[in-house]
Amino acid sequence: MTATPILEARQLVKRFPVKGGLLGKARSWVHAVDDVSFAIAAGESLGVVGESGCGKSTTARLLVHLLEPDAGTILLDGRPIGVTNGVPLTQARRQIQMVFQDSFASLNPRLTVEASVAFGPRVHGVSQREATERARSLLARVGLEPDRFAGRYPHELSGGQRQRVNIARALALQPRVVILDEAVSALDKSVEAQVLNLLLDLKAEFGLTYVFISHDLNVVRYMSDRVMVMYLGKIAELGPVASIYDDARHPYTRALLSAMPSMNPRRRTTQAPLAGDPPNPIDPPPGCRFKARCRHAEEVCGQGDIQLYAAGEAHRVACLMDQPRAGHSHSAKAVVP
Amino acid sequence: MNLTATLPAVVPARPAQGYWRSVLGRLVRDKVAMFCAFMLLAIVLIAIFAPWLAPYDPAAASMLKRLQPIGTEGHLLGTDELGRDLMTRLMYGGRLSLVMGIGPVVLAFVIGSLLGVTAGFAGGMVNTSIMRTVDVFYAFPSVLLAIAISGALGAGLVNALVSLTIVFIPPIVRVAESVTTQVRSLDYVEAARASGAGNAVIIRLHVLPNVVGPIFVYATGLVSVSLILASGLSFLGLGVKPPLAEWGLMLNTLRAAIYSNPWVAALPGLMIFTVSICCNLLSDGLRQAMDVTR
Amino acid sequence: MLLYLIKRLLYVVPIALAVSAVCFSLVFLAPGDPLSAVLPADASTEMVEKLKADYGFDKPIPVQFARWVGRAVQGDLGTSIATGRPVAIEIGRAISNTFVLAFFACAIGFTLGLFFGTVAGYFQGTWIDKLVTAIAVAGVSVPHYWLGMVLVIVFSVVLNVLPAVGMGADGSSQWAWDWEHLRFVILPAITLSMIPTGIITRTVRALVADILAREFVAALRGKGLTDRGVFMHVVKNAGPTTLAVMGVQLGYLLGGSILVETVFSWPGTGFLLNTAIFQRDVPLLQGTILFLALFFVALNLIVDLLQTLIDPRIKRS
Amino acid sequence: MSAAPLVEVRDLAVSFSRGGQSIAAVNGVSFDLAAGEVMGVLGESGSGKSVTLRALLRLLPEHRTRIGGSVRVDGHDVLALRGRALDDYRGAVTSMIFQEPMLSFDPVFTIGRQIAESVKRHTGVDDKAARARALEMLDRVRIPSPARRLEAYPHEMSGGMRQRAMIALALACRPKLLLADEPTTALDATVQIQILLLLRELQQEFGMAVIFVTHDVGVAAEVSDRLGVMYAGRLVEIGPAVDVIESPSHPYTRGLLSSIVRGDMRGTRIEAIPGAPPDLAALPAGCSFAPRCAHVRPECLASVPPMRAATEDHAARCILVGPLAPA
Repeated sequence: MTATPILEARQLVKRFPVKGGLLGKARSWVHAVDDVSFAIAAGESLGVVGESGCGKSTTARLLVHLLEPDAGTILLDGRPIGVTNGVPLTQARRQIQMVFQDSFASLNPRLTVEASVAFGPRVHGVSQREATERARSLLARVGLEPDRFAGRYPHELSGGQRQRVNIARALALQPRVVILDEAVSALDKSVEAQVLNLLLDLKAEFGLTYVFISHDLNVVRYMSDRVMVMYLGKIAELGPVASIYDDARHPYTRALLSAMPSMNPRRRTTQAPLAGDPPNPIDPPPGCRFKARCRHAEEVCGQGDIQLYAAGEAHRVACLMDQPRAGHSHSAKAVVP
Repeated sequence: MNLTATLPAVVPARPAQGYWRSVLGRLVRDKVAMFCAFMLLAIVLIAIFAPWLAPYDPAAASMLKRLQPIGTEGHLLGTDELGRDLMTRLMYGGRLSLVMGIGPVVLAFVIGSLLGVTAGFAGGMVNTSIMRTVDVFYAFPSVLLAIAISGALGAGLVNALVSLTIVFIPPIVRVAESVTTQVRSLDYVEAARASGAGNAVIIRLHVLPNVVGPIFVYATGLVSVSLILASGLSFLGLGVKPPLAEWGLMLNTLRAAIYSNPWVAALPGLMIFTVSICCNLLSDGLRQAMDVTR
Repeated sequence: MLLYLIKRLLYVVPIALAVSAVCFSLVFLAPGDPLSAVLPADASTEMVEKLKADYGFDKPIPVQFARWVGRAVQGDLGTSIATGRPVAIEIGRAISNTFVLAFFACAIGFTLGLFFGTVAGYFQGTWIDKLVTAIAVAGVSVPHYWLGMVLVIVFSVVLNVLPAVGMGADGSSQWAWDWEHLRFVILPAITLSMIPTGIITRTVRALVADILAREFVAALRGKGLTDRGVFMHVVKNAGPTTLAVMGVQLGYLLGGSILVETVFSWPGTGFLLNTAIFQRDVPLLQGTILFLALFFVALNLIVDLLQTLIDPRIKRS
Repeated sequence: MSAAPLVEVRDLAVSFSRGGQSIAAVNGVSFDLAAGEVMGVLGESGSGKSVTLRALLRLLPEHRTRIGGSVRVDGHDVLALRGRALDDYRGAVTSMIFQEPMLSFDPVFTIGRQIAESVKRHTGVDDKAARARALEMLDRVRIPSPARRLEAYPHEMSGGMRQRAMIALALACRPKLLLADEPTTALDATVQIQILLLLRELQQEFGMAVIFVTHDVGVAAEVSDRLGVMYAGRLVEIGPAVDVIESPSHPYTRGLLSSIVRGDMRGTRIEAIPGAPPDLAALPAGCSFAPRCAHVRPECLASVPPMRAATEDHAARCILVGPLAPA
């Protein structure tokens, strides 16, 4: 990419202590996000997929600065956030907003819908009248007629309606980037479809950039321009949506894709691509995180850090099989793109 | 697809209303709670207006009319060991008993919430130091702690208030801390933080309104304990001093009379029991009314 | 598991020290200077000097505290002003009587509480539940010292079937397991059992109702377990919490029996405390409270350890 | 089908009372299921699919629920069973696996004990034989090192392993009917497919009938021979899974299938169903989908349309279906 990315993560690391030692000292660490770097161009949608424990939600929280990374930097328009000479944190927060999975937990039960949406602008110094006005027009925009819904409390709305409020709330600050963390996962399919349509409309209308996090590969494919596949805190593969879905290189991505139900009773899945569950990211061994479940794993996979390697234009894979001269028996077949 | 077409077909029938108003709405439909609230209100009013309502002077003793039984003419509820009218003293006694019962809980609610919310919101070292201190007081059975402090301080209204307040702070801190810790990690607080809101705004708008309810309900449940303990201190001679009228103290001084006039001697305790059970039932009703999941 | 045990044991040390500090500071809460608080009014000059030296009131407070703790560890809790006997001996005499009373009160309270609570939990929402809940609310709302008086009025004054005060016919303070002594313990034990009955009923009711509403109970029924089979699961799940509540209640009974012991003139630690308060006998007050509080700390430790033993979720993690 | 079906559900109706209101969760569901057949039930939240399933095992809270209609499973009049007879039916004739395996095991008993308990209850064998059976079942569901897992507590296993153990428990007494309530919804994608394949394999091996409730069309397509679609407490369509998915007859089924993103749909709009499902406390008199239906006619609002056959074994509850449909 030649243009400066709107949002960029450089070598993000986040670890959580597992309590249990004497005097409450951490004995081991959950490596939630481990050396993750990626960049998002303005107007783009980056899809993030992965199973539980892969670090996709932690990444989201790092991007909106709800968590502080243990190492690494996040850049907005090429300038680091929250450091001297960088973008001030409040500025960054206005520009990067987030929609959470649990539509109920993410609304204050003691505030009306309108107050919740108006809260952000109020914090940033917009007058009460203007903030309310903005809230009402946004509620109307997400399909909730303000005269009927503005004065309601969250428990008086359905799940789909609450998620619309959350979207309005995120948009109230007129952000440029919206992080959608499993934002439609808890909704019924027919409601999910309505909300996905709404999200695409809003993106076009406000020129938004999306980070769309989901475990549903179909939805990610529909929503994203590029897709990032994560496994146990690391990026497994990153590339344009078409090449990820049609030409997946990482064995984990291929497993994920072939684990999708067929949707066709005449052509049912006959073999599970992987055995067992994804392990916990507690003190993972060195080398490729996926090697314990990978059928191509060789001794060399357990040595050193596996870096992302270019497997095509804008397509990066963290697998030795795609790296020439990496020492894996399949490496020989890999070609320099 | 047209966006207005996505408007849901079904909207809840009831109009939008504030949380506390809906709680009140549910509470007034609870017959038991309303009866208790009425009883308490009556007792409080009688205590407040005792000087105008009581038939006699609470200190007017009469050696001739000592320990009259219930139903005596002129003394409907009998007289005490000094011949003072019992109904009068029960009315006046409510003043001190209620103050000693409710006062410590109110004080502990304010101080305990402050400490607990601070501990829960700040976390880390602040949390550890507050909560470990609270643990020490938890190592005493509550009655014992009240008696230890009162016993050392000596008798007196203020001393009793102080010792009871100290007893009720730790449990309120614990509740406040745990509720705050829960609320702090909820998505809407995170969302507010992600909007760039500072701690002060988050506490005022997002934390306090959501933690005050549970702490308050818990505190209302302590009123009955406080009432019993306060009167208990007076009963032991650690609360107010004679000749003041206070139900626990009256119970103590009348105790000597249980052989000659047993039922009169039991009356002050009946008052404590009535107030205490009403407080408990009202607190239970409030807890149920606040449960939005129902 | 082992690590947890060690942690739990180590945690008792600072708590015990802090509890001692609170008890120690009671001397300074008392009005007047601390020396007068630990001295009888008619103390001779030698005695004043001796106590001064013993307590070291001229030394800084931390040193005083250290010496006080040092003596307490050796079993020396000072001398009672009222009786002139060592506080430790006074406590030793009284504590066994308090244990007897607490034993009976627990027996009554725990049995009723467990029974009522389980029944109400199983029949949640029915009239049985409402009745039991009413009993429980009454149990926690009743001023037990007053209930004691009412029981005395009914059974001693009006019916004259049970003794009103004391723990033996001849005013003795020596317990024996015979009817003569049992008669004396009935009323105070019932009185003291009211609060644990109420609290355990409430706790167990909530626990049982909560467990019965859990998905795994549906799964147990779904595999054809009989009601008795399901009940076994409910018991094991409710066990740890119930045990903890019972432990705390036992501690409260020991520490909170002062009012009931006063009403019934039961010669236990509560009665001792009452004496200490009235005679302004601060060493006795301090010593008794320290003893009871440390006992409560130990009790909590035991309950915690027992809980770990019966709950596999803690045991294996 | 010539032989008597294993399961015969007729006009099943379930309502709950809540806060003075009556919630009509299931409103007249009828279907048959042959021995060894797998039926998928597809529906969104509040469609009554899970309630129907629980009614078949009588797991709904007795005092708050009213159940009408009839349910016959393998000759048992399920709704009339009482006491011991009900306990004998549960787990032996019909058993169930649940959505959240962590919540459906008792946390303080070992997995082995919980399986053995069921075996002992229904076969009356001794402890040792029951444990042997439990071990055999853990092996059958391919849990690695089953002997060690017998002694494990639920929290010590991963989600996929727990669901395998739940299947072992459910099949330990060789039931004729297995009820599956969204058993893969809480699992990760790569684990979900393992469990689906395992279920399919064990179904063939044990020859039991299965009713598989899910909200996920893909999952339903993987396991079902026949497929039922539920909406607002009614079965609105039922037929061979291939037919229902490839040529849906009910407007709701069509809407549901078109709102699901699949394959490469980028750049096209999803055809979502407008609106939301009706309030179960105040169902409309006619077709409950009518308020959201693009083809609604006055007749739809008057009364609930009957099931109409589209083909021999494919029917839908819509007046526009079948040869007699108004033009």
